Amino acid sequence: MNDTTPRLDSKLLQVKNLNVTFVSAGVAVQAVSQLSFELDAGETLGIVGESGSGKTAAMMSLVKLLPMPPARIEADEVRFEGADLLRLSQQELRRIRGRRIGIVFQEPMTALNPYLTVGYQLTEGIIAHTRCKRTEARARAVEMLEQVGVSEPIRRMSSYPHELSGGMRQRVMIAMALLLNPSLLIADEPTTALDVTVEAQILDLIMKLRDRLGMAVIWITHNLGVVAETCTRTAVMYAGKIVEVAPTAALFESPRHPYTEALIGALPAFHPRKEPLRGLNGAPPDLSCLPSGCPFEPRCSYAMPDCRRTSPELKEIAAGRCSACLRVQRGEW
Amino acid sequence: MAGFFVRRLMEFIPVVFLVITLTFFLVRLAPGGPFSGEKFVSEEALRQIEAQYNLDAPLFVQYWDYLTDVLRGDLGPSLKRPNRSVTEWIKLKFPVSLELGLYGLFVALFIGLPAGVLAARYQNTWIDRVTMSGATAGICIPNFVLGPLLVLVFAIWLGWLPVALWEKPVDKILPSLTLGVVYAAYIARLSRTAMIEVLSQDFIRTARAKGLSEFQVVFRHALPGALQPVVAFLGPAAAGLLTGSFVVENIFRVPGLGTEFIKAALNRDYTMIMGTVLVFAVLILFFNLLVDLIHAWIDPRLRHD
Amino acid sequence: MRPAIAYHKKCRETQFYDGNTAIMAKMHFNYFVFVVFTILALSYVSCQEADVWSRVNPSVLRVGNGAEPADLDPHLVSGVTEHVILSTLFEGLVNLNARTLQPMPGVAESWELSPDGREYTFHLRHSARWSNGDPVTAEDFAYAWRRILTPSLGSEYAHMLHCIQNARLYNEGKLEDFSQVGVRVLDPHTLRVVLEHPTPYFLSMQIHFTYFPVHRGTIERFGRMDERGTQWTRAGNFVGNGAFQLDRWEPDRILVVKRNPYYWNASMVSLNEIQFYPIDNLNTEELLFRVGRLDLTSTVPLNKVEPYQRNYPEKIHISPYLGTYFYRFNTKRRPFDDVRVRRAFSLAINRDDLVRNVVRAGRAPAFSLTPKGIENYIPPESAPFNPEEARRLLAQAGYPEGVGFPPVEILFNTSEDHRQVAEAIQAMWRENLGIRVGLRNQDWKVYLNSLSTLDYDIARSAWIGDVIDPVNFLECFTSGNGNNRTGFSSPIFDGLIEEARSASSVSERFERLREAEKLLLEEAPIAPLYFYTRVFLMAPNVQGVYPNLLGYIDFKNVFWNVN
Amino acid sequence: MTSAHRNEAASFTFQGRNSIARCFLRNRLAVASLIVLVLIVMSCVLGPMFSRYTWQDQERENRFQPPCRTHWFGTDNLGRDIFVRVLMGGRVSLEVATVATGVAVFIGVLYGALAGFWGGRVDAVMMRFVDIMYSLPYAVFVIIVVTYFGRSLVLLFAAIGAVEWLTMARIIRGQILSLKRREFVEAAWATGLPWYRVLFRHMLPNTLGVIVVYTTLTAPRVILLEAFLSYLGLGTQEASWGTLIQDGVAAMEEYPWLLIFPSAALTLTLFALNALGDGLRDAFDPRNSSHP
Repeated sequence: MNDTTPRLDSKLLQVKNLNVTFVSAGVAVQAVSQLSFELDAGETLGIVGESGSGKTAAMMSLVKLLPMPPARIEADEVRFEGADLLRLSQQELRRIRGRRIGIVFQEPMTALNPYLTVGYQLTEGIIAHTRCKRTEARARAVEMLEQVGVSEPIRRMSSYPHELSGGMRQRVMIAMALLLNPSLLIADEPTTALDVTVEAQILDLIMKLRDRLGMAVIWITHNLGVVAETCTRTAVMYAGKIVEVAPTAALFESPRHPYTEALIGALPAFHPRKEPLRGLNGAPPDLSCLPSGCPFEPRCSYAMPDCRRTSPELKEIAAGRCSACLRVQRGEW
Repeated sequence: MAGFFVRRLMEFIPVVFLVITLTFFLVRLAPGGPFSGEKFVSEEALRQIEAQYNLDAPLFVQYWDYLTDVLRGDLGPSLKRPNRSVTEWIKLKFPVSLELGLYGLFVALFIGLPAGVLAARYQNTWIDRVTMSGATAGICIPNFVLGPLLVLVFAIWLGWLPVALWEKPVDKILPSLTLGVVYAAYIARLSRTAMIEVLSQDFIRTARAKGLSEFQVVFRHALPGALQPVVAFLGPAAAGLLTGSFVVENIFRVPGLGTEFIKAALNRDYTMIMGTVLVFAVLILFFNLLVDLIHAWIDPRLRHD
Repeated sequence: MRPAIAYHKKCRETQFYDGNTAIMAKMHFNYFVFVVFTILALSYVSCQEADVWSRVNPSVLRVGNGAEPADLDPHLVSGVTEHVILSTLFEGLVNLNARTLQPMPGVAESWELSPDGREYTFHLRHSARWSNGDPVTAEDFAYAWRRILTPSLGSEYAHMLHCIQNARLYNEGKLEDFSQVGVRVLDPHTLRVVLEHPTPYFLSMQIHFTYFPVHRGTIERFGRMDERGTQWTRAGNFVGNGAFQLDRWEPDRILVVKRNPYYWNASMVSLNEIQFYPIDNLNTEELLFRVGRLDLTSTVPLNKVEPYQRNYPEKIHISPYLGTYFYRFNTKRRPFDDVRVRRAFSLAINRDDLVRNVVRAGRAPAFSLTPKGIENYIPPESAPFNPEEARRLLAQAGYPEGVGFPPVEILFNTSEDHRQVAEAIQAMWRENLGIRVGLRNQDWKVYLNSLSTLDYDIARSAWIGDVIDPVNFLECFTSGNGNNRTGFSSPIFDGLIEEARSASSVSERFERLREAEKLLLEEAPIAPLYFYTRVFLMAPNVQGVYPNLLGYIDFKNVFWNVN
Repeated sequence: MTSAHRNEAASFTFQGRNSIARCFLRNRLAVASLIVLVLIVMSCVLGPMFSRYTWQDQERENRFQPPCRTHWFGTDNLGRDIFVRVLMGGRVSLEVATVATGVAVFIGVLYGALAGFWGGRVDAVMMRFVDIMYSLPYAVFVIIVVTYFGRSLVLLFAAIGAVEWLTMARIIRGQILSLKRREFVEAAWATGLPWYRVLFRHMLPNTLGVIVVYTTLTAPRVILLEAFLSYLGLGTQEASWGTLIQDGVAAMEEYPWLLIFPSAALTLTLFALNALGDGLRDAFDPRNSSHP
């Protein structure tokens, strides 16, 4: 998409009213509803939420990486670098995937193809997008492996994924996502499968690369701690919706949604030692039969009668801050 | 690797030995001898013939003699077609069966695999349904019906292909199709199931995220995984294919080993039965080994050395 | 549905796609396209003429010949397929006229028969040559006959020569000295044969492969005289004295014989080459004929007979054949140890119905064991279909209306044709006798085993005559004969056969045989069902193939009528 | 061919019966197949009783009748009613399918279960025996059994079944091997149950899915094997679908109904059996019953 030079005033990514529905055996499940957000070039956006809150589905739907059917993706607009992603042909979309948007997946064990060598998996993307020669692609891949801190990169090129450790595999994944200098990296819980020391190294690595390459990052995680360390802005998702968006520091300082507050409250590091840890009551709602009101209402300790009736929209409540809580929107919080 | 290969080859020996032993005594159990016929053969003549073929010796002596002969590479003369030794017959017939089997295998793979992949890729669409109905039909139609039907349509009505015989390249199309279609049907079903399984795995999403073409995703990333059950199936199937199919050989008059085997069994041609069974057993074992090797070749996680 | 048989193929242009590798290189995701192209690349389409025989090579005859020949050693084979091929490769002392089956000079120019009918003197022609140029001598015949009679060779068909004096003793190992057997070489071109009894059919037996000469040098080059399965019968090694010589033998593919330049009458042979295609599958053979790949078939599938008769009567040929299809009764086992039961069962078979509706193909109902058409022999006829009489006999035997009849089964070797006959007869017995018989099919070898051990009640059988003479059929049922297989034993019958053997005149001989056959039909250890026919397809312009009882084709007189 | 479904079937576990039933009933094709099968069985068993012809009745003057009002499927060369013969042939073929498959399943399950359960050297020896049987061409075996027991239909089927059990044994062995390490099996051991109870009460029921599915896939194979034996002349003398089809092939140009109707019956049955097997497999497959 070299021909579409981004307009100066435009954002890198604009998502308006994204809906993702899974239809199977006649039952429709709304995994993501009315999702809207924007992302500047070079910015790091954290997307937080419990498992099943629709984080991954939302981000994968941007580049249509969900199986369709059963998934159905609709949106008013998903504008990335001037192109509306959902209206692109498969061919055009393919040229964006991997080239303008890199993705790092959660499970490095299963996200790498066990039948192919690391070298092959690294170079095939380059060859597919740039038509460069195999030797050039190899050189580029080796260089990238070096950058992500893989020791003996040339030898690793001919290894198979099962011969590598978890951390090493995730480094390979990252190298794979960054090979073609994408302007956006979607990191889907890249460290959940790793142990703590490796996690720190990987976090550090992505941050460094982000700074060096100047790309934007969408960081999907259920771990608020990770968000706090890495993201400039954070969106909190619940039941397929964004319930709060705020600069990370502000979010932690003064959450403007009961769910955010509850999440932070459950986090040891952000919690005063004296009080006992508060877990969240109840379980995430069943997406196939959501209540008509606020989806968080049944678990909310601030719930009021109106919450049962009206489903609150995400509204700007202060500069750069949005919340989808009736109480907050009415200024009662 | 070489060590593994040799070790596996060594394992052949006891199995082959047992197969020989079992077959040797089993075929002698069946009533009727090789030389009985519609018209009576005098006792005297019968005795003389049996003497010529060492059939008058006690059974265990015959067994021992046979074993030592086999070790020396001599499978004996055919009793019913005395003009050639069993070894010669096998040398004459096996290449034909091998050729037919390979074409059948080719048909099976080049129809079955794409059909299965296509059905999996377009799961639950009309493509899937049509392909899978075809596959089920392929499994349901016995080849002694399919063969004559193909002949009727392509050789008689349309006049495109020869009716039978095994000489020119065109002659080989219909027999290969008849032989391969059933296997194609099985492969289509197997590869579809396996492909659906593989396509749902994470690394396929990774491949798509890289912006690879659908062709690369399906054939480079998904196919190796989907091939595993197909390979497991093809092992014994290939052994069966390559040793010839009586029905196909009979319908199209292909001079292969399958006919030789069935006729030998029906005619009590003891030496010929033993010879063909030996070929079959070795081939089965060989293909089991080959399957293991192919598995390891496809899936690096299975490589030991 | 298309018309029943579409005989004419459409003419297509010959096309050849030679883009296989190019297509391979550029693989599309659409694999279907790829598969279709690959198949097309392999399947260039051949040209077929409207009249499939119009462009045939008039010097070549392509013959469908049933099973693959087991061997080409005339002393070791036993089948019809081998007989057909061997009769082109060898020539006996005497030939038969294919139209009349009368003896004609073969290797022997002339012969004399002694007044007592026991001594033949053959005068061999000096021009007779082996296919390697060696002269054919009386010694060659003596050698061949000695070989087939040698006990250690174990020839399954040696009994054909037992009519020669002392041949049987020699063959059974009871006589060591071959010079006592009635074969005398008087000089290289004169052979005298002394027979045990007068044997009127001795001359016609000379077209049987057991009487053919063999080339001593060739046989002994590849093994001992009494060794089975040596390589002398391979193409390249083979030496014969027939009108044709073995050119190519690719088992289960083709066997080609070519004109033998050394044949004494080579100039009269029209065909340069005969290709024998072994095809066991009848339907395949018919299809190959239909598309013009064969000029002559060994037989015709039953279902195709009527369509051919209707649409292409010039291509189908049906002629009587020296064979009888009959049922045996086990006379050693209840209830068929009772002659009344046997006769009742035989009387309850409607043979006309059977022939018209079940076995078809021009076959004639059989009321005797020996087929009609043997010259000067009119077989006696058993009683025709008579269900009342059958029921009466059955009641006499103690089974009125079939009551109390023990369960019995019809045994047959597994084959569609035999099953249908058995089913039809099963129905007739049910309708006419009120008896339900079972059916039991067995694998061929097991069936033979059951026959010879008398482990059956009723068994399907057939006898194909080796020579045109009733004795060949009747002697099977003498006591203790290996072909008897019914347990039937009658001293009177044995005596009649013996008398016939030593009878001084043909008419007396046939009289005894008639008496014997009459007795056999009265005693009914067998129930004849129908006489075989030979049915085959032949290209309309092939000439020189005549219907005869032996199904004998004299290939040296076969030719294409080209216009 | 037998190992075809080994891998397809490899990943079942036993779940609640209700969810299996529900999942199965959702599969319209499978349910339709079940209904078709029941109808076929019913008409084969009951149909001949209501027909005015028996399968042996011959109207020899009425041979080769095309399908008409009196003879729905036409008549054959002896003037027998094809409709009744197809139904009777169905009896034989279905009998083959039931008996032979039953034998195959019984031997296979028992053998595979014991081999997998005992493991180690016993397993190695037992499986090596299966290897040997695999390399023994079944034709030899069947021919010998048929020549010996050819008279008895049931024994013939048993012989076919005895050849077909090998794959079943392999599959079940694999299942039992993987079940051995599961917690609930260890729990069963911990309660001090004797080995046979652990095996037959706790482990085998968990392979039920595989058994059911593989059974529906073996049945068609067995029917075709019987047809093949008939083709060789080793089959039954009674009219099975195999023998009817064989007769039909020889007459397909002149009297196509002789081929079409028995073939249709066989194909329909096998189609239904296959679809039923697929449906059952999906129903027993845990991945299919959960939502995406």
